[in-house]
Amino acid sequence: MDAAALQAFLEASVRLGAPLALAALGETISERAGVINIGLEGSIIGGALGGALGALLTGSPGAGVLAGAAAGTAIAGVFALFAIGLNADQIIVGTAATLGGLGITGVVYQSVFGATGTALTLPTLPALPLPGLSALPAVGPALFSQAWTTYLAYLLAPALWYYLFRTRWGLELRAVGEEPGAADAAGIRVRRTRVLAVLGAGFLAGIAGAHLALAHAGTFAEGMSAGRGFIAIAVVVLGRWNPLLVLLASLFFGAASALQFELQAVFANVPYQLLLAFPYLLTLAALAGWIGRSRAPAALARPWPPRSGE
Amino acid sequence: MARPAVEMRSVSRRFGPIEALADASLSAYPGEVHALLGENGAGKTTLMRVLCGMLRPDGGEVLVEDRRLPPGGTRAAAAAGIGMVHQHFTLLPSLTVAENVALGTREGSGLRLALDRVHARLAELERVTGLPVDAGAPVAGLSVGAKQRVEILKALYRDPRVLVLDEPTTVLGPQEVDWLFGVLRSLVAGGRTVLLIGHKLDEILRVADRVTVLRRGRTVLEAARQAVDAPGLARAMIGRETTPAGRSAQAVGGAAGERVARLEVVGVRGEDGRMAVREVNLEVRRGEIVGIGGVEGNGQRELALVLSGRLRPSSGTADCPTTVSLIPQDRSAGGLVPGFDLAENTALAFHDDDAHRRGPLIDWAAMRRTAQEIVTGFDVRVPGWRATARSLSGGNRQKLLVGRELARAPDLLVAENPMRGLDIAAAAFLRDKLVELKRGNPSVAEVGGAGGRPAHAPPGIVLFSTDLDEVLDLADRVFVLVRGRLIPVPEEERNPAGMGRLMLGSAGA
Amino acid sequence: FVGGLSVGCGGGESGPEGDALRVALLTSGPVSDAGWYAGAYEGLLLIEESLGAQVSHQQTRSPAEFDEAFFSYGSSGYDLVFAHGFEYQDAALRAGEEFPGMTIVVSSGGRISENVRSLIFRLEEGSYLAGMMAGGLTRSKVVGMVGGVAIPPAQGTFRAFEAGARVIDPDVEVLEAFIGSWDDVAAAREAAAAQLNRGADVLVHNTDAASFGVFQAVREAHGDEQPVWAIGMNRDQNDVAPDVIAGSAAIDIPRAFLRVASRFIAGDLPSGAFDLSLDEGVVDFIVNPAALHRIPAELLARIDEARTAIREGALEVPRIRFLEGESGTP
Amino acid sequence: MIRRALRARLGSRWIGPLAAGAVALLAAALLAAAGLALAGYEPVAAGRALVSGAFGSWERFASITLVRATPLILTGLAVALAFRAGVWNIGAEGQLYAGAVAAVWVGLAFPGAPAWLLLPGAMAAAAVAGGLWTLVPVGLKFRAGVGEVITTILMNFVAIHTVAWLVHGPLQEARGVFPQTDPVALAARLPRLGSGRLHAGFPVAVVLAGALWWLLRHSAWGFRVRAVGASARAAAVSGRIHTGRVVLGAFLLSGMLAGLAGGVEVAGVTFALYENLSPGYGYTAIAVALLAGLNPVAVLLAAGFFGVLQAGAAAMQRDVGVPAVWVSAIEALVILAVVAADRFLRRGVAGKGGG
Ligand SMILES: Nc1ncnc2c1ncn2[C@@H]1O[C@H](COP(=O)(O)OP(=O)(O)OP(=O)(O)O)[C@@H](O)[C@H]1O
Ligand SMILES: Nc1ncnc2c1ncn2[C@@H]1O[C@H](COP(=O)(O)OP(=O)(O)OP(=O)(O)O)[C@@H](O)[C@H]1O
Ligand SMILES: [Mg+2]
Ligand SMILES: [Mg+2]
Repeated sequence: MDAAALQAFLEASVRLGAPLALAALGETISERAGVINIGLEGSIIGGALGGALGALLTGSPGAGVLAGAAAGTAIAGVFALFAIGLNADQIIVGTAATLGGLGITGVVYQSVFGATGTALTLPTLPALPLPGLSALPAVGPALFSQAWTTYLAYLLAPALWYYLFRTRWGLELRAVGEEPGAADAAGIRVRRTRVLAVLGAGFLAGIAGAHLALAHAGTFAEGMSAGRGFIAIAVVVLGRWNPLLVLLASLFFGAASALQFELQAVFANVPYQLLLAFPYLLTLAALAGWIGRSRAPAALARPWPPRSGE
Repeated sequence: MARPAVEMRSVSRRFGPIEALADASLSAYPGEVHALLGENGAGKTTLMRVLCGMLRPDGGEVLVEDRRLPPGGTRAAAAAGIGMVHQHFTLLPSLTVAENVALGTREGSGLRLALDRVHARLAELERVTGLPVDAGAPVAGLSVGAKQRVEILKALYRDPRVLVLDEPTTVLGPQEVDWLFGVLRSLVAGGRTVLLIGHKLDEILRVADRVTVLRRGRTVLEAARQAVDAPGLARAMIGRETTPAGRSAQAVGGAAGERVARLEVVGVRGEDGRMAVREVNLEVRRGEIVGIGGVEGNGQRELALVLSGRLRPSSGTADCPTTVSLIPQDRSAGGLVPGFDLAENTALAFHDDDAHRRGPLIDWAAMRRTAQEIVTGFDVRVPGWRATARSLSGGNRQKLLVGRELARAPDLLVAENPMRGLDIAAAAFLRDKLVELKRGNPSVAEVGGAGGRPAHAPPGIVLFSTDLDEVLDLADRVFVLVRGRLIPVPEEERNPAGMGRLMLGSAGA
Repeated sequence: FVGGLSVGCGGGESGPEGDALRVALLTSGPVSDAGWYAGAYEGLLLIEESLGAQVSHQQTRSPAEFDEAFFSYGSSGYDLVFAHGFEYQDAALRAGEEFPGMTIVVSSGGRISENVRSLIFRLEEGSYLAGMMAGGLTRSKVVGMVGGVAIPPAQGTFRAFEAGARVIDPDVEVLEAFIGSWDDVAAAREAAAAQLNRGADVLVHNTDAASFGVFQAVREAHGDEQPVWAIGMNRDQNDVAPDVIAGSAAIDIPRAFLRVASRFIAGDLPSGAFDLSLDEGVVDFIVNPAALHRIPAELLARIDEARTAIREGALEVPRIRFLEGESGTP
Repeated sequence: MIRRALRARLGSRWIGPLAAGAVALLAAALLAAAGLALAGYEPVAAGRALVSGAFGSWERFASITLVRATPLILTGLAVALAFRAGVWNIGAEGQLYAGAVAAVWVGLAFPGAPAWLLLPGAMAAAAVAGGLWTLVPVGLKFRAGVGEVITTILMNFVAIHTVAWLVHGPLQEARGVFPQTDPVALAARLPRLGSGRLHAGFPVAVVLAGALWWLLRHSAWGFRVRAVGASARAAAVSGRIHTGRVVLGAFLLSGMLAGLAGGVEVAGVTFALYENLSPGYGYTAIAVALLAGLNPVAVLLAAGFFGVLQAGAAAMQRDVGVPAVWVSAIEALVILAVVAADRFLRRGVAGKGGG
């Protein structure tokens, strides 16, 4: 690979990795609080439509991101109401949130743009080259000439790491995810902590969706989240519930996907379907070589208070 | 007398059909250690969980310093100055000691977690109480005794007005108990109140100023220390006359039979990767009780697992029989499945036993019969036949577990602190069972139904205990386990002082 | 319970006019894609409007639903079912046997029977002209093609595109990538970016909603000194990205559907397969009026020439034949 | 106190929760109706279509609802079994694809074989392939300590792309045109039951559900699975259970059930292999299994519930013109309502509070 190709590859990696990172960082917080939200996909697609509509209405992609975040939070709110408020099973409610998110966005999209849809062109988030940093060879433009939502992911990773491992609130949140009983005994509000974590995850997933629509695709299409919510959940595991590693894992997955497109260009006679499987195989290989065991938060997916008699 | 620090007035609480508390009252005053006594399942833990806001009572009221506590809120209780050391651990294994202690406190009230402040205050507490803790160590790697010390420190750290301790001494060594009682005395000297639950009457009476006795959810006695003695308390707890605990039969002595287990230069690596057991040689014969004393966390867990064939040694050879009963140390994740009912928990030991199956199928009728035998044989107080282990009181869980393991009719029985958490009657009963068992008394082996073995072949028994008196009372041969090394106790040192010296001496070596 | 509800079933008695033509559409994607499926849905609505037919649509999510949908339409007496994609062909044959009174038209279908017809859009003809445009516009002599899934109709348009480009410039290098999905916008964008990065300066797609990703990548790479072009496909997409789209190879699906339905009513729907091509005005290559001034007139003239030649049958555009029994098929 | 006793005597412990459950379902129905009415659809007609689409007639119920439920039953059982053993197999989707590939391959490779051999052979191959597809997650779990949640998700994607390759490549129809296989030999297809589309896979799934329920409840193997799932530690300490072996067995068997689902789907419904063969059966299966409380017999009901919902929703599209996106939204609403009703019921019956 020559320098230009390398740079383009890195750019693509960051583009593909950034939305994953945003969603996965949110999910990291939620899972650290003991809630697995497989309705992340619903929040992402909600964020994409919210972002698209917000940007169209105001003409400002920045406002679009906020609208997307609000939409993602709203869908996470429904999840929280059932999974935490009613203590219902997190996986079932998550399934419903994904299904509902995909459905509702479709309904709204079709009510706004008609049953056959429209070729939507959105005002996009411009790349903001960071002075100095973006001039670095190869990695500069790739990492530091991106939309601000990408920088948000960079900043969030260390911030959330600090929050989780160095602050009192982070400690309490982890306690809620490990041993809600012990946390409760220590006077921590378990449900409130969980609800806030889920809403935060929805907020970030919404931004991830808005980023897809406004910084990546420049349009909205039904189902454009294309399974990224599920990949984000896998990325959280790959990143061992540690925000810094989760960011790296997202970029790793982004790079694997980007490499796949380069490979299609290079190996024209390898069946492309096999190349499409490449990022997943590479991730499996990485996991196999990823030394040491990682452990999920002990109370992940366990409702609180525990259901008696079950 | 001054106004009570804690007053609980006819508190009631049901769990489904079970009336855990019917009419329980309690008054504890500033400046006193107040003991709460009762049989297993009497409702002690439930009452204390009501006090600290973890359970909402069905009726009655709770007053702390004359102010009514809103029911069912841990925060309100904590704000009123109530701290509790629970019967089971409430520590987060993945966090360090300091983080566990800081959890839920306002320490570093801002964004940053002021762990350095926690460390400093812990060091201060360590100095005052004379208790060593490694504030930076992850809790997961700590021994049960050390965890209990952390629980106590965690409660002290919050400087509670009222400190509740639910059976805190069961996992502590004798010196640690002395230390704890010293701390409690100095607390009440400062005007605080301590509520203490325990089953060893002589121990409790050493430190208590007043006692309250619960029987089947009702307060049956409240008296000053001077007004009661151990037999009287036992009578109040059980509601009838009892034989005094222990010494119903001479335990030591008898003919040891064939060898059932042998360890040769066994070394075992613990979960943290360090050698927990080193170069241990041991032979166990039928009809003898091998007693192993020592402070928790010196390799008991690992040695017990290896002896019982549940864990392969890292070095050396272990010869174990096929049927080994194990009463593990770690009750909270050990022998029982909390969500399983009595028959299912029994089946953990018997599901592939010939008498309890028909081909590949489990004979649940037979299993229930065995469960019933255990429950009646060991007087396990259960809410009903479909009751889960989770719904049993701590002592009753222990009875169920012990009963099941004895019922296996094993060739070898490995027991770690089997008396832990048992009330006086149950402890005495178990002691007698152990003695009968080693003598090959058929009435014990029968419990397990047809084990396929002649009932008179007695098992070898290995008894781990932190209670040196227990070891000395029951064991034919005595050892101490110190830092993973098994040291035989010579005849002339067979007394608590001698054993203590041995434990210290080797610790220095 | 079950019996009591059976009144509402089937829609058999729910038809207001008993003798109205009943037409159904099956798509395996959302009709809000502003593309392939939307065109079909518009066709259905056009049939309703122009012919007074009673219409119904179902979006199927998996092959298992194909048989079920045919079964439902067959048992409630539908006359004509448009199954919009080759994937329906096997299920259509089975349903055709079971419901002899129902005619099924499979878009790009490869198998036919008494009452199962195949509607073939000769998009290759438009795509060939698009290829000529690409061959004329490229400066780097590299053009790219981004596909959804490699199905014969899509591959056919790519072969024709390639041929068209080489007619203008035999040395043109052609890149090809598939993203494995018709509507993953982000993936399409990255596939396009990878090709741009390898020097391509004209990109065509054959995807659905994912095409926006291709346009977005082209838009971002576009510079005034170094113009980069995109070419639309399936629909007239010229106004989606007027600044970078040179033209679109388009199918007028509504018109095609209306034609089929009209001939069905008239009773002269050709048996077997029928092609709709440039000649009928169903397929065409539409140059983007907004870009007209930036395209060399002589290139436009050559494209017009070729169009006429194709119409007149003088020029045969390469295509992939997928109809069973058709000459030249495997 | 008195009120409490009275209420207990009157059995009103059931009435409150039942009412709450009914209210939840009603609220969902009203919400859906309001939305539909707002968008200009006929809510009553939509409701009727939903019900009649699923239950309209016996033939319709059998041909559509039960046929849809069949793969959900099998994958639901796969998930339930795995979860019971504490194995978080999210990979039923991929295992289903593996099974479908194997069944189709057998069905194509031995065209001359008799039905009594070919059909069981194809089904066995499907099950084995589903089991084999778990080997990578199993290997990573036991050798490298990688949790199966992530590995099984990744293997789903690998399976989907591999199938896409197979139908474009080695397994493509003989003419080599369309991305699909040829239809399998008649001898490799599941017999139909009656005149409709219902095939023998359905009774097989029902029997398997019963068998699994019975085994989990009554056999020593089933007990070991439950014990390991409930507390691997306690199971290991009991000294009678090899937790590793139990986990391995349950994982493989779970994969086999999911593989069988794929085999049944091609042998009973599609007869050929396609891309997108599964509309996410393996993922819906997780909701099915959990809704059923991991009880195999209840899986029948939960899968039936999803079958009804999807069959009814399709009818809503066809008969009332409600677009597919509405259908997903309404499905989500109904799932939430059922979950809420279930919570109200259980909470009420278990008694309030409870520590
Ligand atoms: N969560 C629960 N569900 C059902 N029953 C319970 C529950 N918790 C306690 N019980 C029952 O309440 C009764 C009192 O239990 P409690 O734990 O208070 O006893 P205790 O006095 O602490 O006994 P021990 O000395 O054994 O610890 C027991 O019969 C127990 O089975
Ligand atoms: N012997 C045991 N075997 C297995 N698990 C146990 C055992 N003892 C306690 N546990 C565990 O401890 C947890 C805490 O028990 P619970 O919440 O019922 O508190 P509790 O009733 O106060 O306890 P206790 O009855 O010991 O006083 C249970 O969920 C169970 O997992
Ligand atoms: Mg207790
Ligand atoms: Mg208790």
